[in-house]
Amino acid sequence: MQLTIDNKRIDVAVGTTVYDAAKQVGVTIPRLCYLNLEALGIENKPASCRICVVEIEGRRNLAPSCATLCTEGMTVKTSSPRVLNARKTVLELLLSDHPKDCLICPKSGRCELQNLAIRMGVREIHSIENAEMSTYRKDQSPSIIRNMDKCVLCRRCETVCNTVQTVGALSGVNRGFMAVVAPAFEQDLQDSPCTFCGQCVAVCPTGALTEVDHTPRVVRALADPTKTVIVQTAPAVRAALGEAFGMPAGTLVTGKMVAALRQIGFDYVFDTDFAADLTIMEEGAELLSRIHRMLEGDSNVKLPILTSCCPAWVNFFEQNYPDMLDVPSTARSPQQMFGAIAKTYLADRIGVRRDNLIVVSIMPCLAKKYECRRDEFKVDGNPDVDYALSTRELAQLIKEANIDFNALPDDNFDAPMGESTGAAVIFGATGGVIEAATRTAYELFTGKKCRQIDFHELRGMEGVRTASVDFDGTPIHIGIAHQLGNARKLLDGVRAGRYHLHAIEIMACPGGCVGGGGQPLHMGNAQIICARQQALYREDAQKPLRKSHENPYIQQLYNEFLGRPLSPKAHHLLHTRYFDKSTNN
Amino acid sequence: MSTFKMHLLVCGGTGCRASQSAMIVERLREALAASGLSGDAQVVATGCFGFCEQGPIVKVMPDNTFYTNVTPDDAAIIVAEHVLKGRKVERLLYTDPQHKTPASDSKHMGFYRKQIRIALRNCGFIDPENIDEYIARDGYAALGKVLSEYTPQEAIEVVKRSGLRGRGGGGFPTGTKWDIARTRRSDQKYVVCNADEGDPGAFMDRSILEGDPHSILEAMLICGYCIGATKGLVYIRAEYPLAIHRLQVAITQAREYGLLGADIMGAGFDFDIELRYGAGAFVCGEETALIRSMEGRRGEPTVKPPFPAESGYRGRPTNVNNVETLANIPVIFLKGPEWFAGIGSTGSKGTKVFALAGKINNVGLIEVPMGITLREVIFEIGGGIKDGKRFKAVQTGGPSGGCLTEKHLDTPIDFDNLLAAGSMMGSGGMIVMDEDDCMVSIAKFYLEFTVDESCGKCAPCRIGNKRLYELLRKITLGHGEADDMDCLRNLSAVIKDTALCGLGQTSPNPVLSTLDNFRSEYEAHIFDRKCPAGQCKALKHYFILPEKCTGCTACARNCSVNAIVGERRQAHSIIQNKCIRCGACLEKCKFDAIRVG
Amino acid sequence: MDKIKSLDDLRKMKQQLEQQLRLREQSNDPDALVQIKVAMATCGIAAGARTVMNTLLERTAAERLPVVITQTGCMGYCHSEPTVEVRKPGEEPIVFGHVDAKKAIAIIEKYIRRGELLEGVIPQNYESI
Amino acid sequence: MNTTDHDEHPTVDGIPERERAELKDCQIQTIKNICHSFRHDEGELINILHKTQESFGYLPPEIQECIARELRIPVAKVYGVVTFYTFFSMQPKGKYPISICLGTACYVRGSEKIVEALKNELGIDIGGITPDGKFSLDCLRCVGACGLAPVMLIGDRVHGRVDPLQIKDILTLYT
Repeated sequence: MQLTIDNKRIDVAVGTTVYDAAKQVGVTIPRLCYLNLEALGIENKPASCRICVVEIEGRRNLAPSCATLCTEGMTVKTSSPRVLNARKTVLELLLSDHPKDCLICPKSGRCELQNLAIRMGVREIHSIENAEMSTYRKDQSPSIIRNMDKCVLCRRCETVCNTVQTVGALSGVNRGFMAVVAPAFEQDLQDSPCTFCGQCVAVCPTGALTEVDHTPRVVRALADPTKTVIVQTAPAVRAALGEAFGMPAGTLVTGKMVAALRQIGFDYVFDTDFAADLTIMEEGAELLSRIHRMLEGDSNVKLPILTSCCPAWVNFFEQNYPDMLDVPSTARSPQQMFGAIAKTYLADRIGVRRDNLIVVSIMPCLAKKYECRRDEFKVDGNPDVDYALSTRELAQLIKEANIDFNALPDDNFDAPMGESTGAAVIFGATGGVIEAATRTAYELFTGKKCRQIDFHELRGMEGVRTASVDFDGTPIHIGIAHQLGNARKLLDGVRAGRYHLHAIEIMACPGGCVGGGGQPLHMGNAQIICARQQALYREDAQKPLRKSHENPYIQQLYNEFLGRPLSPKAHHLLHTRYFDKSTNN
Repeated sequence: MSTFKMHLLVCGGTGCRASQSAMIVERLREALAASGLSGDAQVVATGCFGFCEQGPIVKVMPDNTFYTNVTPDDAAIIVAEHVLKGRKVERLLYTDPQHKTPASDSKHMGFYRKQIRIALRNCGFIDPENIDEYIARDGYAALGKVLSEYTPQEAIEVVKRSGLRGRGGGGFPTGTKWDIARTRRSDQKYVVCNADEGDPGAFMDRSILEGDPHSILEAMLICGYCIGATKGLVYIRAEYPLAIHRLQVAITQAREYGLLGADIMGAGFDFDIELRYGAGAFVCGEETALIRSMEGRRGEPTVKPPFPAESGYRGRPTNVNNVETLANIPVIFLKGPEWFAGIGSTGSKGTKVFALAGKINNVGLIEVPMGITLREVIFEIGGGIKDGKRFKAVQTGGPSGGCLTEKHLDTPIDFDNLLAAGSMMGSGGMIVMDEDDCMVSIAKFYLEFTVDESCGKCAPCRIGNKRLYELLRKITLGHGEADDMDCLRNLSAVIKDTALCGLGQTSPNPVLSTLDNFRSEYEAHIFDRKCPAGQCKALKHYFILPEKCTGCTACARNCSVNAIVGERRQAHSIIQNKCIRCGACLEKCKFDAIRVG
Repeated sequence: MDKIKSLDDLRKMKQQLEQQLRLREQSNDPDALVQIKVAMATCGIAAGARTVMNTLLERTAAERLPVVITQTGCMGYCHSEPTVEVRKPGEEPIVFGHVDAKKAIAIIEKYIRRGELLEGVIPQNYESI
Repeated sequence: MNTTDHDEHPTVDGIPERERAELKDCQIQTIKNICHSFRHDEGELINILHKTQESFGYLPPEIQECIARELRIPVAKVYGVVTFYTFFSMQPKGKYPISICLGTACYVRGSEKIVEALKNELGIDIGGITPDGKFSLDCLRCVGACGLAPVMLIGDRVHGRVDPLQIKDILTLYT
């Protein structure tokens, strides 16, 4: 159909919005609440901010271009004086109910509201002195800070929390001027069903939802001469950190990242990938033992086994599937395995007392901040992992340290806990953990060399995937889900007997950890997430060793310290248990 | 049984009393006594006849003779001629201005034809909890006619021909609305009756539901047949327990008679009706919000399109009509669309029910043909302004409407004229205001309402209305500044232009219409720091007239903030910036020396 | 009660019911019933219509008066609630406003029994179709 | 149910911080029955809340949680609905809840003065409850009795044409 936008004629397909049509003639209409989470197949389109309004001939009032479909012969003005005045007035209204502490706001510089104010040239806000602001109690959970004074009610977080993740921690509450998005009874997130997946933070346009910032405490520890500060970096970080320094999505910056961490002053720079290999040893052994028992006819065996690397997922099943607490693998996540080994084995080796050893992790994730605070992962109150920084915080720290990231030479991780195989690297992508487990489990199960290394049937972006891998005559059925909403679908399917699976991998975030809540914001852009995944698969392909059990330092760790997988010592340090956190109990 | 053969009714309304109707009563009684007729005719003072313009009024029963402009001196002649000799006093008879002939019988006076009850036809006439009385008054006959004589399409044609427009506020043609819902394909469609009457000061729908619930059920059945729906839902305010009760009774009775359920009247048409309750949210009168509320969710409106006719309750085509709209439907089929279209004005057919309230003598529910003037409604039917005060404005359309003033008194009331005058029909509340009402405060009152009732979804309504309210509040507190009026105007225009739903798009109307019609009042508040109506407490000034003050010190002793100074036996004065305007001094002064300005 | 199965059923029923009502409403028999309607909408009830209703019922029963008392909806005279309409056989209906228990008794004693009007009669000001 | 300690611990945003009272088994059963009568349909949430409030007088957190469990929906959603509609209350009401109509008709006939008089007389604000739990004070929009303006409701009883000077006398009717 044909229409006219700003005096330009254009043909568009039926079903095109005015916003998209305008884009086709080179006009980008400013907007705020709208967010297309195409990677998640979800559109947040409340049409409520009213910034993207345009004038349509014959229409009484202005139309929100994001939610108005083109019609034949439509005449649209995107920037008439009437539109400009309305847009600016509405923006001023939003600003009149927004704190003006932009200087110290965690979102400063990346805030969509601030960007709009700059774009629209707002220099003063025409509203009366002492205009009332809607203010709410601050809520600081271990992972996420809610400062709802800065909420613009775009509802993106509510959509993500309910529609994408089906967590249901957040809902629109109250009415009118005091309307806001909050947990039930405006309770703290910690008391709500929140899993700390951080996807709400990842889509928040303003400083209303931000992560708890641990960088000042890390810097303080680094400055303390009595402390030995070591750092571990999760696989997904290296695939996204470059974006914070202007590099295209999917640029691998492993070497630069190590160099930067060393320059910041960490005493040892290690890799969470090492612990990922360790995870495969333990989880793989657990999987095999359960499969063996099943094949021997043990009817009590819990299958499918569920991965337990993702702390948001762990929170999710503790909340929603209390009847299935003995189903997931008891293996701790790589972050926590790393911490446990660092504060025992490594501390011994380098001769540092536990309480003088500070373990920092760099994670694509906000739930990791919560995970490292869990009581199970403390010894006499001293946590195995002291601080978990997000990828965004690391980028901030690098900038603060005045490091020219792009010019850094590549550096290598320290031994022994910096060595890893390709299997560990792909932990950061959905399907990666199960693929890594398959590579090792196949060889341990069959006793044969696994010729196939790349299991393409386990990769991809589909929310719920199943595949069968032939373990030399024994078909092993595998399920994969990413995003908690898909996890719920898969789990409910298993419960209802629609799926018969041996092993399931679940990651809370879109695309796996690469799309984590602590990463540079992807805003639902599927291309960014896929590019990060591809970067991880590239690094995997380049590694000389690509199966976890082949990691020589892992072998050494078992020989010198742990004995064998699932040994009592391994159980003590590398496994955990789960709690019923449902509201039913 | 009667001992009196004749009754002389004398209007005892405020207007007539002001023109000596009490004296007329007295003189009539004297005259009757003098003629020895005290036992034959009785003189009674009545409530207002609502015809104050021609008052005082005397009506003689049983022959319904209607005398206007009666003076106490006329009492003797009325008794001598009419009561004694049975001859009407021609001179005092009401003269119809159109026909210039005296009307002897009040039934033939234009005034009594001003109100015609269609939607309210059974209210106050039948027992609403008895379906038999409804049936005796042709109840469910329209349904029977439609089911046996019309195809859905033909029936919708009838509604279209009647010219009926939605009475809920928007004025959308009802037949067209039905047709849209009819043409949608779906496994299930819904008929929804919007009984979430929320305009403060409007109670038409409540009265219909309480007085004639079956008419709504019948209309929903007809609508269901027309659009192809088998389920009806009434969304009703929880604040209306009696209406809910009567609807429940009516539904039960209709089911017992087989008028709801399967195969109604053997026509193979199934239909049933359930109730859904509102829970105190004005915005749920907006149809998309209403639908979300019926689904058990927060009543936040959604962008249209899609319209409910395409995707409504549970994603199915849904036709939403207001109570009063539905109440007209059975009559249209019984009396014919042409009859209905013969009532009213060019663009607005039929009648409209108004809830007259505020500073008016005859607060009440009236139903008048579209096209009647405000003057007729307020001064004739409504009996004029209470306590003989001066008419200032009438607010129509509730929080979405505006204030109409003296210059609009002769404008015929219909959808289009009210819109052109900066107000709207709304659901039919009419609040009359007199000289004591401050129009800035009235605008503030409505904005406070909107701020309270805004759902908070879209920014212009959530924040913009709050800012409008704050500006108005600032003005009524006497802190107004020169450009506040421009600010109000711009903000109002933008909110109208950008708000998501009907609530926000109309919420600035009370501001704009008072700015247009009472600009001088705003100016008085802002520039002179005065409230001409004397309503804004912050702008009241108490002062002492030195010539009247005796220096008794009563005021000073009773001033809680020591704002009054002066020597004993000398004139006192009030320190304005200390005064908290409590009014205590005014009460205590025995010498009428304290004034408020 | 039987179900109404067709338009014919409805028409028959209507005729029957109408006759019953007409008997009640338009009989010229001086001994026929007096009809009393009490407006029982929210306004009316709030203003005390229930008390009025009860008083009327009690008093007319006690005195065995030939009276039918029914409730009805809002008559529109909100300014004068509670309102009561009395229709004596063959006469125009009269609406009384601001009725309380005392006035209800007065209506029976003065108007119904003796045809004497009370102060504050409300002039009916509309036509109903 | 614990209704005494909420007065002592008000928090910043007005939601009383209190010991989460445990529901008694019979109370849980009442809620279950209500949910059951609506087929556990989340589309009937508002009807369910109406019925529950009818039974319990108000909707404290533990009741909302129970309803959420029964309907298998997030409690945040229930809370979102409860806070949207003014008819639902999370505070217990007084023995005699007083509601003053602030509709236009009542407003122009002076309902604001009634509010002031009641506030003074009872020593509580709108939304408050007297220390003895006897009266609570709220506003509402139009009960549709505009002919009697200004109007106030005490319990189910409508008081029309209220004069601020009568407040004291009216309140003494409720002892």
